[in-house]
Amino acid sequence: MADLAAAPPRAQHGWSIGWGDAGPFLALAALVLIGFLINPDFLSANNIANVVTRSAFIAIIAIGATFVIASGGLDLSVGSMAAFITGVMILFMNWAAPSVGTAAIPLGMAVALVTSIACGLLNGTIVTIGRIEPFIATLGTMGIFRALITYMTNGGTIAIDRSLRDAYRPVYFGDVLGVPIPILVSLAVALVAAYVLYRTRYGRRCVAVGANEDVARYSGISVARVRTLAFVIQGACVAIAAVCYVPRLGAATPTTGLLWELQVITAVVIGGTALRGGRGRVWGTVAGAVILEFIANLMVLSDFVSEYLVAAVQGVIIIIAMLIQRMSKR
Amino acid sequence: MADLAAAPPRAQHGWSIGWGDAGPFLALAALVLIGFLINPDFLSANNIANVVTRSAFIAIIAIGATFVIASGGLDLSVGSMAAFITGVMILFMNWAAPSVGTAAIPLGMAVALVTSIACGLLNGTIVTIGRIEPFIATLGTMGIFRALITYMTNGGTIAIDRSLRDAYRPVYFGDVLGVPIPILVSLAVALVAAYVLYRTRYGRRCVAVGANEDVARYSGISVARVRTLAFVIQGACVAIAAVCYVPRLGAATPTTGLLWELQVITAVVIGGTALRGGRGRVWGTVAGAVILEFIANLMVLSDFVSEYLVAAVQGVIIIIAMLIQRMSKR
Amino acid sequence: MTAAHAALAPAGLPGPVLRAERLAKEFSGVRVLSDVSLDLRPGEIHAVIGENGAGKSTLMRLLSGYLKPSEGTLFMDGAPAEFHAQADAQAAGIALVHQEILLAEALTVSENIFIGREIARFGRLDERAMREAAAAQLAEIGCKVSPNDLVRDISLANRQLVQIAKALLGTQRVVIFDEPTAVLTHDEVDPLLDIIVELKRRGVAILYISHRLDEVERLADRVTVLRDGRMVGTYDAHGLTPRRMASLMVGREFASLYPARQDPARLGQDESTPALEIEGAHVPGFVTDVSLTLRKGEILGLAGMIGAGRTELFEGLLGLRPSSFRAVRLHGKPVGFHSPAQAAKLGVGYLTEDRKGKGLLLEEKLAPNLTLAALDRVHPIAGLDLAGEADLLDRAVASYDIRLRSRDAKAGQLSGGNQQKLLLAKVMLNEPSVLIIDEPTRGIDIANKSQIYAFIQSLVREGRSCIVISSEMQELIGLCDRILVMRAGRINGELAGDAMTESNVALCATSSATNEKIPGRNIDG
Amino acid sequence: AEKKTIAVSIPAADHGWTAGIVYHANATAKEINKAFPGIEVIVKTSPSASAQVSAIEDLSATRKLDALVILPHTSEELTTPVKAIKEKGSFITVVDRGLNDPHIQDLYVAGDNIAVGFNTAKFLVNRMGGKGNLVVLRGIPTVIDDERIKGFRDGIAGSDLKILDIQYANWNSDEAFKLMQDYLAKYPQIDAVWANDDDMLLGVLEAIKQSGRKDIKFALGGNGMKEIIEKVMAADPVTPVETPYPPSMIKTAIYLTAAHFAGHAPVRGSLKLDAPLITKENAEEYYFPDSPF
Ligand SMILES: Nc1ncnc2c1ncn2[C@@H]1O[C@H](COP(=O)(O)OP(=O)(O)OP(=O)(O)O)[C@@H](O)[C@H]1O
Ligand SMILES: Nc1ncnc2c1ncn2[C@@H]1O[C@H](COP(=O)(O)OP(=O)(O)OP(=O)(O)O)[C@@H](O)[C@H]1O
Ligand SMILES: [Mg+2]
Ligand SMILES: [Mg+2]
Repeated sequence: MADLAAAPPRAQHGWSIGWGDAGPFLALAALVLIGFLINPDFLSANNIANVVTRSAFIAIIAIGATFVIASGGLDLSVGSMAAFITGVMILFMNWAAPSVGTAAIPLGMAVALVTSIACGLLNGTIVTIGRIEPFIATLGTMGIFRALITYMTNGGTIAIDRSLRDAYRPVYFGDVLGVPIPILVSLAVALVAAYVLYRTRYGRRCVAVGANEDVARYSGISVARVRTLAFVIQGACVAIAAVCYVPRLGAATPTTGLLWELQVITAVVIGGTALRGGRGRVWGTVAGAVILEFIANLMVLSDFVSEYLVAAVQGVIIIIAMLIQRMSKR
Repeated sequence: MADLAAAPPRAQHGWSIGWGDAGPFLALAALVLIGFLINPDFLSANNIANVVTRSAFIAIIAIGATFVIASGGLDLSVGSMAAFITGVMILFMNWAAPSVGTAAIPLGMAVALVTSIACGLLNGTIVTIGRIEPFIATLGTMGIFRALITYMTNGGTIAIDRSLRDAYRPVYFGDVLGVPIPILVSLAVALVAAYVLYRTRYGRRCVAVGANEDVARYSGISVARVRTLAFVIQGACVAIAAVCYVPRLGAATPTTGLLWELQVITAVVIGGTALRGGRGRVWGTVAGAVILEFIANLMVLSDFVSEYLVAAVQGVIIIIAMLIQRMSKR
Repeated sequence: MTAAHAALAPAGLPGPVLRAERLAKEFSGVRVLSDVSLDLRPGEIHAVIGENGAGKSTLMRLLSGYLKPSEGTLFMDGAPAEFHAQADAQAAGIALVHQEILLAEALTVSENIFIGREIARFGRLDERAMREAAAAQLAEIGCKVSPNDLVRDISLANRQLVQIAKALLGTQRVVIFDEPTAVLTHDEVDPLLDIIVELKRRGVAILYISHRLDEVERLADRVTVLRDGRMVGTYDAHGLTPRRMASLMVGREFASLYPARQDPARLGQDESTPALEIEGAHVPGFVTDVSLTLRKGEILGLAGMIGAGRTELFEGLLGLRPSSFRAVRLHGKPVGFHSPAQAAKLGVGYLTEDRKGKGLLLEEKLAPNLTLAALDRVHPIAGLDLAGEADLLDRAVASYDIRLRSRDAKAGQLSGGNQQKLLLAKVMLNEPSVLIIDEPTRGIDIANKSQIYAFIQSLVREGRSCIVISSEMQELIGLCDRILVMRAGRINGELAGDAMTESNVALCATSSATNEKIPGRNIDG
Repeated sequence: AEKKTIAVSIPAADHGWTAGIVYHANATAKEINKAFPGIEVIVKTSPSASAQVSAIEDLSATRKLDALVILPHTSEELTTPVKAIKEKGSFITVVDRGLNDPHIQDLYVAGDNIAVGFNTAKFLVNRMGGKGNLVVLRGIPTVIDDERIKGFRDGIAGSDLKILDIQYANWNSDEAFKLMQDYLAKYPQIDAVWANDDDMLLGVLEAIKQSGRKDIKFALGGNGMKEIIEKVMAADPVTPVETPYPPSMIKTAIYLTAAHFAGHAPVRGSLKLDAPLITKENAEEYYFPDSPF
């Protein structure tokens, strides 16, 4: 008979970050230490604030990607989707500004959200209903979104209307009690995402679908619906990132968001989410995004890397960060 | 008792292409038909020869990628590896030319092969011994190789020595009985690859490792060795592609091979190899590479696509090609 | 009966080929096996028995080089042996038939059998030689699949046979069978046991794990009993009855396996609407025109040989595979399921026979596995109730007697039998009124079997109804009120009351009274 | 005296022209660091607009920048961040691409992209008697590309030169090679080709050579790559002229900025480099054999 009195204590999972998931944070800590040794300015409040604020875009998009990847998918279209959404949003705001003034900004945000959810839905349905490998499906839509923004801009630039610029500026440059707004936004997104992934039915199903599609099906989960929804969440995250992004650069161009998809996937994987699905780590993803941005920052702040070799050093650091992350697991 | 005589004939895989694997060829046929309807020049011998010759690089690299992907890996570094190998080869040939004359060409080829095998070994060991997700490992080396070629060229161009140019030119522009040499080379590579994948122990193990790592390990297969070797094969294929590539433009630049990795993976997947491993289709891969090049060609030959929207139409066609490929399966 | 330890081996017999001394194994600090010593002589069948989670599979993995012992030594032919990888053990002539199926689904049967030791001539694979050798090996153990079939397309039972064929290929000195018969039906078991006896005759040493104690009684020369990771002892099998074995395993006297049958009269009188009626079921390639009725409060058995189509019938019913039905009525109301979720909502639960592939998330912890199909139960407005979920797990652990060493364990780390119990608990969480159990006691030890039987009885006593698909005839006979026998996708007979005997079931399952082939599928292939 | 810091922020070397920029920037930094002990020049390259924004933020966050010489990836995206640096009191030198707000810059050094397109077009109009069929290869969708195409279209306006086709080839010789092969397959009669950058022209020439076609009278590029200048010097009939868009403009800009500090005299204003046709006669002037470009 089972000796229940002697039954082992319960596992705590959920919000708290278990020791086994500490990998990305250790890698981050190592990086910060190295950064400080190379250039003490690295730890200046100003620099840290800049870097973390910048990492917000990738972090927010990567949080969405955590869902997609945990559910066994992959989305290569996020970078060009971000560019496309930015373009749509700016076009809409510029069109609305003359009639509604700065109210164009919240309206534009709403338009961005709706558009990006539609984009996510498109990706999701191609993958689930079309039954096409996510890699290929989103490579296709990546081309589509990129072409659309090129078309919208006629190969040039769409800048945000001057009348809106100042009103919109604080969304990137403002702060609340000294904390830059993009950081707050990404924290909020991460909190909500962690809640959804760890504390809701949907989150459970998402991970189950990624871990074993058959088990999910036999457990009465609609695999297609769960997967599609993950792409929609990804879309929404892209919209949020775009909303924060617009005031920073003030324009959409055909090169906006180029290769973000690689950064996003790297952030997710460094964060401890398994690329084959079945495991999602929201806070790890955030750490991963910050790590990537710190690496880039370090390249600028340190002086001994030839600018031709920056990419090589970054590649090496990413591999080392993954090794630290791996080894900390066991 | 098992009635072997009455056993249903099952698709023999190997040299002959089973009906179930006809997908990519059907997609290719559909594309050729559409191309002809849009612009009859599409089927001119000259155009076909150009396009198929062009597809040779991607095809050769993608044949290597078929091994990597079938064994459950992924290699994002092939494009920049190709650039790096091209650079090393040209530098070596230019250095050797004054002393050995045109013998520098075969020597350069050997150097390219050795270097690229070393590169493949690097990728393989990071993935297997470092136990890092192939996506991230090769993203890292992609940065490294790209940086190295940028460094070698000082961001500019390394052109092949004038004295070698004419001797080397036929490797791309020459033909045997009217068939361009790159096409012959890629056919030869495909033949050898098909033999290795379908007819040797190694090929069998490669697929087994991709199909189920545990089973392979429990069957006494050294998973790490098989995976590493797949990356080495990939490296060798990159070298062969580079050898054919050099005479085309006679130079290596930091933009050589940019984004080839995406084309390569797309070719492999359109060809019917499963991205999650456990299934490799060499001839399908070749068809996939030709499909991609035909799509690009069609974009130029047709008149009704705005230059801004080319990428969108390509994306749509790739998705449709995948759908054709899928549907033909069952 | 006295414990007869290895040292007491009769003189004149050859020395042990494989000997284990004081083996112990820990998984991340949790000790699951301690101080186990046993030896294996050429030409003997040595059975290892014990409750679910007693450590049998772990011991087998230590002996065959899949795991390294934390303590203790292995001796091969008297000399200390250390297996660094499974390949070393394989080279030494030790083969293990895993309890869990370990085959690559995307590859063919012949490819799977020859993974890692492909036959090649001058570097070129000799497909024909491999196919022929595979076919011969398969034929020898009575497996009717073709070497060219994809493993994905063959039934679980056949996969097990393929796995056995794979292990037996080549010359072996020690063959370890970890519950080889758990997924086999009566008719497949016999040829397998014949093979094992034949191996023994050839001087191969055999380690045999099974929860089917009658098999152990039939085969074994010696029996080692494990309880909670420790040795109870090694016994001479002569005169060791299944009942005695059971008592040694559980450490107390063991009563009866099957609960008292319910009063058949009561069932007959109950003229209320049937719980489930199926008319004209077609599952392309598997099932042709099957109709059946499950009465309220009834336990209906479904017997048949491998490939009879029992599993497919119900997977079709739940919308898990393409199928068509003339009519399906649940408690008299016409229904049609398009997903297990919808079926669950209407009160129909299905427990899959493939716990590893379709039942549990092996890499996931226990609680998420338990509640996966019934997340609504742990989802008040404010998100998942993790405490409530943990309570559910506690309750499941208690009522299904799931043995675990750590609550942090992943489902894949449970022993096979305990995985099965977890799966049962998972399906029951939806409180189905009609429960379809595919192989309810596959891999479950005898004590827990009787618990599960009692549990099923209590279900029907509560007014629920149950369909039991099983390959163990005795189980069906002991448990069910009525048995339908399927053959080649059709119902070939119905047995009730005294007609429910092993020979009748076997006859129905094999006789070709209706000798038709199912369209679109080659049964013999 | 306190050392003055001049930060130079430029695009990473991703094709020939930017490689030239990086080459000249580095060479100039070395010269100035040696010649003026009181001035330190640091060069940072960035692969994209957003990376460039990050880079200048990083530089200004960690040290005091006395001057910033910037060749912006794009005008719109860099305007606000550069303004922020300006507000901290740095001297701003803008190179090549103007910011949206000209008040930000203290010094502006630029080539003339419109003239690159326009002068090439005028040359073709003159030499082809005002009529003929053209195909055009353009680069990556950005401002520079846009301006050159615009200049070119303006240049042929009013003539009977007809643009048969125009497509992106991403300033990449490979893609240009393929595109030109396809153009050749598509159009039986092409009188002239213009690739708006010399990298692409290399691919174009290779494709023409392979086809053996004789109908193409001119194949022109732009930017002043040394291989092309060599052709001009050798009086190549197909590529007799070239338009400069010399990456050495970054050198000019850095020297002028350094002069602001070293010369103790304010240097302000704007300097627009011409894009005159390079012909056999003046080609020598534009030839830098050591530059990678
Ligand atoms: N990899 C592992 N990590 C942690 N614990 C494990 C692992 N494998 C097995 N265990 C634990 O070891 C104990 C013994 O398991 P084992 O599989 O050997 O039992 P068994 O006797 O074969 O049971 P069954 O009859 O159910 O197959 C169980 O409590 C199980 O949870
Ligand atoms: N996907 C498939 N494609 C083709 N044949 C299949 C497929 N799946 C199973 N089969 C075959 O169909 C037959 C029906 O198998 P099934 O497994 O599980 O029936 P069953 O009556 O449930 O038997 P059991 O549960 O005892 O194995 C088997 O002979 C099997 O080889
Ligand atoms: Mg076991
Ligand atoms: Mg079954």
